[in-house]
Amino acid sequence: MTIITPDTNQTAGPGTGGVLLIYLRRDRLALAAAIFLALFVLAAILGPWLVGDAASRLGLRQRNLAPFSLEHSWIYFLGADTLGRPLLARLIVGAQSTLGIAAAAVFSSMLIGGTLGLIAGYSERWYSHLILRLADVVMSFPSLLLALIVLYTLGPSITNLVIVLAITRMPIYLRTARAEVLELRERMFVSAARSMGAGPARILLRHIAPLVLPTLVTIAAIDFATVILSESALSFLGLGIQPPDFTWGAMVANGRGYLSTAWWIAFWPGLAIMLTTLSLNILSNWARTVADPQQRWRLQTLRKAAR
Amino acid sequence: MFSYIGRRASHSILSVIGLLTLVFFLTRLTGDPSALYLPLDATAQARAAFAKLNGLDQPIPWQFAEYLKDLLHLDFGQSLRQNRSAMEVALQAFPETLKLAFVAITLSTGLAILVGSLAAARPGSLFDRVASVASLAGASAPDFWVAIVGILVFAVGLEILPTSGTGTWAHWIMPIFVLMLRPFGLLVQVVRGTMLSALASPYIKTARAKGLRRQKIVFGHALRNSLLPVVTVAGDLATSLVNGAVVVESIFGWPGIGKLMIDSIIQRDFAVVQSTILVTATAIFILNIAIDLLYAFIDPRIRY
Amino acid sequence: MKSAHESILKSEGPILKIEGLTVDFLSNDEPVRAVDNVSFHVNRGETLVILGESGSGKSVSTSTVMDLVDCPPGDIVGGSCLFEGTELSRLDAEGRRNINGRRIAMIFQDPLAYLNPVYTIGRQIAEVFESHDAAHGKEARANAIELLRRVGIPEPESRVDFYPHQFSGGQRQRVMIAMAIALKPDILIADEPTTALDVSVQAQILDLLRDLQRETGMALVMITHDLEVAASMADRIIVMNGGKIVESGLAQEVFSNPQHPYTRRLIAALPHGEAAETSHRRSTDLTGATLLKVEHLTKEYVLASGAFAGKRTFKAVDDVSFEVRKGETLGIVGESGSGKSSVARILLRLNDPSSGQAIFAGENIFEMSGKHLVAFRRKVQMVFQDPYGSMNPRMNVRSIISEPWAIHRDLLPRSKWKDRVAELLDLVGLRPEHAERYPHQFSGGQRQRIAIARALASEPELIVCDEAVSALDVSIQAQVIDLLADLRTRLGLSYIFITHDLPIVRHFADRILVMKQGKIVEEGPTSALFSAPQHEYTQSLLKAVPKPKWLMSTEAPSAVPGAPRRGWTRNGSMAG
Amino acid sequence: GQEIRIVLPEQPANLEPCGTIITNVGQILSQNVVEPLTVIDPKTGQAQPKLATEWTQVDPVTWRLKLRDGVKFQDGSDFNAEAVVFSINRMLGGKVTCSNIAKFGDAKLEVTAVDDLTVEIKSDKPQPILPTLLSVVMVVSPKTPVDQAVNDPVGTGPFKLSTFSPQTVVLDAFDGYWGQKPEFTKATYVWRPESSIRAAMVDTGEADLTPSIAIQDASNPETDFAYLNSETTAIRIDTAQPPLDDLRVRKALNLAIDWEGLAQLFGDDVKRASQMVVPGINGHDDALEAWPYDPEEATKLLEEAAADGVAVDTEIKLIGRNGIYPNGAEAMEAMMTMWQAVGLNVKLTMLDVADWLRYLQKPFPEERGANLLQMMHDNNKGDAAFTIPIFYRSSGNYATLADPALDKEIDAALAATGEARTKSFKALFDKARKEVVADIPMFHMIGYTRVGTRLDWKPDITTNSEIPLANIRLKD
Ligand SMILES: Nc1ncnc2c1ncn2[C@@H]1O[C@H](COP(=O)(O)OP(=O)(O)OP(=O)(O)O)[C@@H](O)[C@H]1O
Ligand SMILES: Nc1ncnc2c1ncn2[C@@H]1O[C@H](COP(=O)(O)OP(=O)(O)OP(=O)(O)O)[C@@H](O)[C@H]1O
Ligand SMILES: [Mg+2]
Ligand SMILES: [Mg+2]
Repeated sequence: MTIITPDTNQTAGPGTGGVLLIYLRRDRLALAAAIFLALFVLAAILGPWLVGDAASRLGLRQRNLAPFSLEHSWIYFLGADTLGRPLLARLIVGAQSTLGIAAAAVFSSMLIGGTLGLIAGYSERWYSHLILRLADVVMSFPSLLLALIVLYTLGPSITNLVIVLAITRMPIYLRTARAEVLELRERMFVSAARSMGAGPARILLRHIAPLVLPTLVTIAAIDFATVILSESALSFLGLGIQPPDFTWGAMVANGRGYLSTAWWIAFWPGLAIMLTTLSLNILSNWARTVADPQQRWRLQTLRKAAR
Repeated sequence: MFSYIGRRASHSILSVIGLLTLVFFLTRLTGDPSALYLPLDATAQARAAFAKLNGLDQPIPWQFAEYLKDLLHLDFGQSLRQNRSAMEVALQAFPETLKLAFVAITLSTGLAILVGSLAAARPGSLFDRVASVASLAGASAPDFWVAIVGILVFAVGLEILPTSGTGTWAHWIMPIFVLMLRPFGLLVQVVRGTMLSALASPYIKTARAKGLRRQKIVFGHALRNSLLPVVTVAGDLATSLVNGAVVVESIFGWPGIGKLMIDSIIQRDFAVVQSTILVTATAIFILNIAIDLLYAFIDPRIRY
Repeated sequence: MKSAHESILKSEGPILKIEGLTVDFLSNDEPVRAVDNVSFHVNRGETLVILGESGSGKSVSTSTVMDLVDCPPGDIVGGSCLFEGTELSRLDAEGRRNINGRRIAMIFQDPLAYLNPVYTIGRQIAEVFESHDAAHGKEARANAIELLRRVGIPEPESRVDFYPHQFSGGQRQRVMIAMAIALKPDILIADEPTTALDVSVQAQILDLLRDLQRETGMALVMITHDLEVAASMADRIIVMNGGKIVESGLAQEVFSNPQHPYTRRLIAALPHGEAAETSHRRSTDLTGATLLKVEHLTKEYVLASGAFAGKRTFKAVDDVSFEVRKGETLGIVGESGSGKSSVARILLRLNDPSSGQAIFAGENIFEMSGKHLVAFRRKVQMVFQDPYGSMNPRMNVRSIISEPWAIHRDLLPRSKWKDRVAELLDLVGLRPEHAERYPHQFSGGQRQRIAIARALASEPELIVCDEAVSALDVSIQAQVIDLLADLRTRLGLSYIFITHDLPIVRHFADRILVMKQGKIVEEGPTSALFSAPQHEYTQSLLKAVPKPKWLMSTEAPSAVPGAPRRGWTRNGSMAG
Repeated sequence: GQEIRIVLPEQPANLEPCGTIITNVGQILSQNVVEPLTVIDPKTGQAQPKLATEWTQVDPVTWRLKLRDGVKFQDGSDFNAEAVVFSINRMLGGKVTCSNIAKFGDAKLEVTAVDDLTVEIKSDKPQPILPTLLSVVMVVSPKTPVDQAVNDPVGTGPFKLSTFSPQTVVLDAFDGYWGQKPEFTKATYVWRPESSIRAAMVDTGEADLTPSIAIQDASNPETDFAYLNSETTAIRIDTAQPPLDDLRVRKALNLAIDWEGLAQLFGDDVKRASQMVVPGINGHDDALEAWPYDPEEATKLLEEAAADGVAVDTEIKLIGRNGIYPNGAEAMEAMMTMWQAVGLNVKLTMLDVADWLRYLQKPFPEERGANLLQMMHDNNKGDAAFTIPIFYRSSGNYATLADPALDKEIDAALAATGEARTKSFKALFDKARKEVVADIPMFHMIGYTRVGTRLDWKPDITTNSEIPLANIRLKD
């Protein structure tokens, strides 16, 4: 009776996945980003099968081969690295370890940091102070030193590498989550939920986390690049991924001495990192819009009334 | 308020002490420095003599007790490498880093707030897209890449800036630019995101109904409400810069604490490691207290 | 009956003229038509009252005048808004800015959400002066203080530096009003400006508005569901229903001779003064066991206005004791800012009391913890004074209403949630498809009803209703009250019913507490209290009756005690 | 006056004159601020006079030196026998960490002033190459503290230290210098780790000269000079660990490398190494041939070994050190790939210095397993005595061998002098290459230095340890 134009009943529309696809199609930049990421993930999965051992085959006589020449096979199209290995093949093969390590590190730091931040922001008990001071300690602990210590006590391994990266990146999520919670917990809907008997866990997860998450995801998307690059910095201690395995970060580091003479060695992996980060961010912006009921219309096909 | 600061300060001092203890014992797990200080072909006796000379032959708890005893006299130990008081070394490097970090963070936060707010004010517009993509590209580019290419272009190619070093204001441009990239990119995204939510709030309608100028609505009302995460992230970025901007410091020959810390870690110059951590940790703890106080200032609903 | 002044102004033609306004809200689904071909005008010095059902498009149509409907997702399908002959939609940003706030000002319906939480109210008011270059700095602040004084905020000099969350609901509403009238606009659009005000403060505010009209020839567009207020203010009335204007005309005519069935229903649904004594919805059985016993409750708020200011405290609740029995409705009325909401929040354990205790079913609420507390919270529910703020903006109505079931798993199996949500929505007069919408997509009254539906969902024993029906038009109000009364009879529910609406408490409450400045000044069964009020404040409350404008001479002050009444006025029992 | 600006790869941690064998300390101080008693002629490897003008071996354990007359320290005190005694005792005193002393091994020296300009040095064991060793003895003013390392050295060189800050070291010309006056009155040292930046600084004129730029940055024949530095790169084979204790496996390791291909990484000028010292060092054998590239032979050797029950498929750790020399990591990757190609199970780990050192020096880590260690040996002191014992004698700090017969041979060689000494060293290198195969010598390395166009100067084998400013002239 209060509605003027009756809402058409929810006829069997597309499912959640379908709706998301429609939303994705509406934002062309996000669509491009998604396709791009999908390609990278595909490369990560199929890469080794796709290029075989081309990525590790030495070609000492075609060191630093310039890109865009078709003299050699297509796989040399992006040029060759300092040992004459085809950059294209290495990009494809490197995708797996790069994306794997970065995703694991970023995701776990966001998860752990975010959770601790939610707790530290919401509760005023002793442990939230403890969490915060621990975060301060982690923040002031040089990551290189941490890496060294882990290296010496636990030995080099991918898991330890991810642990080091995750720990050093954690405080930013923790503190950001906490800052947002400090404000959100004063909102009335939190009081309302409490008055209904919702426990802290439910309030944090159901009411506060959805509002905190977009910011964390934004940070995480950029952190992807940071983590990839710092992974390569750690590999110089012996903690990072070791040859013959490699990551884009290691490729970039490898080419850093050649920026003036063979720019392509560091450029392509750098570009790959950049594009990944960019795509993730564009997608995270898109996801933010999807998740926000007040913004969602931007992705909808607004049906205007006939006039 | 003052009681809060007092409480925080005392907690922080405890944490710093804890941190130093942790660092003391953990660094000793990372190998014996004597091998690093003597030439590779030094004899075992020479190494033993070195260890004895520097007290490295004592059991670690005993070394720690000595360290604490010296701390009481404000003696932070001697640098093995530099033949100087470790604290002197740290304090000499720190201001250089601080200057750099301060300028870079202030500039990037200011710019990011401007750009991010404008982008959020017209989401989906050309400005929004360009600003996002450009800032993100900057943020995810490897910093040394930007630094070296910058030098090759502006110093070697165009000859309008010095390659590196310190001295004139021109020496600041490239280091600051490189340092700003990541904070700027991240902050633009954070500002944009939180501003989008803030701009959809009812109080923005009130502001519009009052006939406020658009800048005032965006930068006064919406911004203030989205400042918490921005301040936090900026603070965290500042922290990571205070901890040292290693790439920039080493490429541009900026005598900062980041490079110093890395060098002393690699060289196992323990006294310097501890002193630098003490200095930076103190700065970081103070910064974090300041940020927490800022929260209450930004949002009156937050009380401690 | 109009003053010469008014007629002169009127001859210049309408200052604001809306023609054929149609507004849709767009989404993936069919557009929601909020306003459908609405035309009205208002002249200088005139008061136009918009009455209408909750959700009928009153707020949206007036917001459109202020250019506050975001397009998209809003969509102005057609229509024009002429202000002094200028088409408003053609103005550029600067032109628009010059009109908003200075020439046309607006008072919003939900004051908490519409005040910026991070700025002191003084600053938010002063901003109006500053943005239109009317005053700056100290002067603007002095003006703000003066405005606060005029809208009846106590201690305005210190309160000017408070933040919105430190005010009571009615005080916030007055802050909104102060902000809107700051520059003495030519048109004031007031969207339910007095819902959170007690009758005496309401009278003061209405006087203020009338004075302004007299002084400056301000045109007033007032949205209200309070027919009494409408009558006391209106020159002309339009009635909206379902997005359309269903009736319009001079106030007296509409009231005395309503044409449209909806209008008739409205006027009929009003709880009549004496009639309330016989046709009331009070409980029949007043001998239930004591459910809640509050003893010596005191609440002091710490006021740390500046970072370095010393601690000051403010006693908002002062030694309050009362009892609620099973199956009874306890009405709490009182001055705006007297601590009613504070009591409610403390009882719900949302704020801690400074001292005192409250025994619920034999247990002290303030000492409960763990399982006991959860069980308590299941049994006691609250409907908040600011419904918008009390709902998570990221949740749709379905999740909001089903939240109690998600919290208390044994209440209802998940498979039944959907049907039960639809059922509850229907009970409060909303439709099942509303379940998929989000809070920001509703009107003020609709949100309030969602809040009530949520409170009912957990099948509580006690519901604390803080101004739960204040934003509802009389017909829906009656429907909701009937629902609540029915539940009380069938399930033995108890209510603490905080309101300013005297006819409603009289109709619904079994016993009444009257609060003033944090203290209970009077307490007693409803009939007794209404027939023989003891305390001076209670008496003044019952006396402050707005009366129809057409019965007043222009010079006469409002609220003359003992003035003649029509059948639909409130306190019939006050005669003589 | 003229100023010269030099950009170094690393900041000198300190300016203790007793640490001049550390590259970046030596490049600033050596010959500029402080001077040694003797200098090594880069071509012959023989000691030449500096502060000592002549020397005689009185008996196998005693040397007598004549000192230069008329030399003053920068603080005004006189250079004399007392100062030399002071300097040597300060080195040996054990109260300051003295890197240079390492060159003396565990020798015990006793120094006495015979007269004002004569000193006598006695040692516990014969020291046939003492004059060569004396090239690391930097003479400092007697006012230098004995028990404390310093950052403000005072010597007899043509420059005196002006400032030492975290950004720069500045030297000013010393008016009272005894020798030929340098053309520059001021020298400024700065440091940038990034080779391309250093090269760019010389390009833009911000600096005049930078030692050791990476090969890929040495792109301008006009300014960039290649010089054989004294470094020899190699892989040490841990002969104590199976399967590396099998000679065939060790030979196979040498044969499996595509040396020509690998050389691409280090530039056209590198010299393939067959032994651990560079030409010009006493004991270097020009005739000794390096291992060829012969993968078939390598495979065959491995097959033979396998047939004899040697577990050739054991995982072998290749331990690299980050930043050890330009393109060092790439070389390791390449070598690993090549070894894998002949069927060896080699795994690379790149470590930081401290961690790597644990594997380099005794005592070795307990459970190190089969390992190959990337290393670089720098002998610029003219004599193979600084090389052979540490690598091949069982007591040697880096040695994985324990062969008493070989130890004896080495001891004899060390005690010999003249022709005999040279011959026995050559024989030892020959044995190391052909019979022992405890290492995989790679290349004698090339350093690249960029020298600004206004300077008239060429780097040589000593550039890695010193840049004597007095030798640098301006082009006219
Ligand atoms: N953003 C929106 N999206 C979709 N529908 C909306 C939106 N805002 C309002 N509506 C709908 O438009 C209609 C008119 O709303 P409006 O706020 O004008 O009602 P109202 O007359 O002010 O009611 P009340 O007295 O309850 O405040 C309502 O049915 C409401 O649900
Ligand atoms: N957080 C706070 N800090 C300081 N003062 C407060 C705070 N909350 C409420 N007050 C003050 O306490 C008094 C009582 O507020 P409360 O909200 O209980 O009033 P109320 O009776 O509900 O009024 P209304 O009818 O206007 O909603 C008011 O004067 C208000 O200004
Ligand atoms: Mg409304
Ligand atoms: Mg209230």
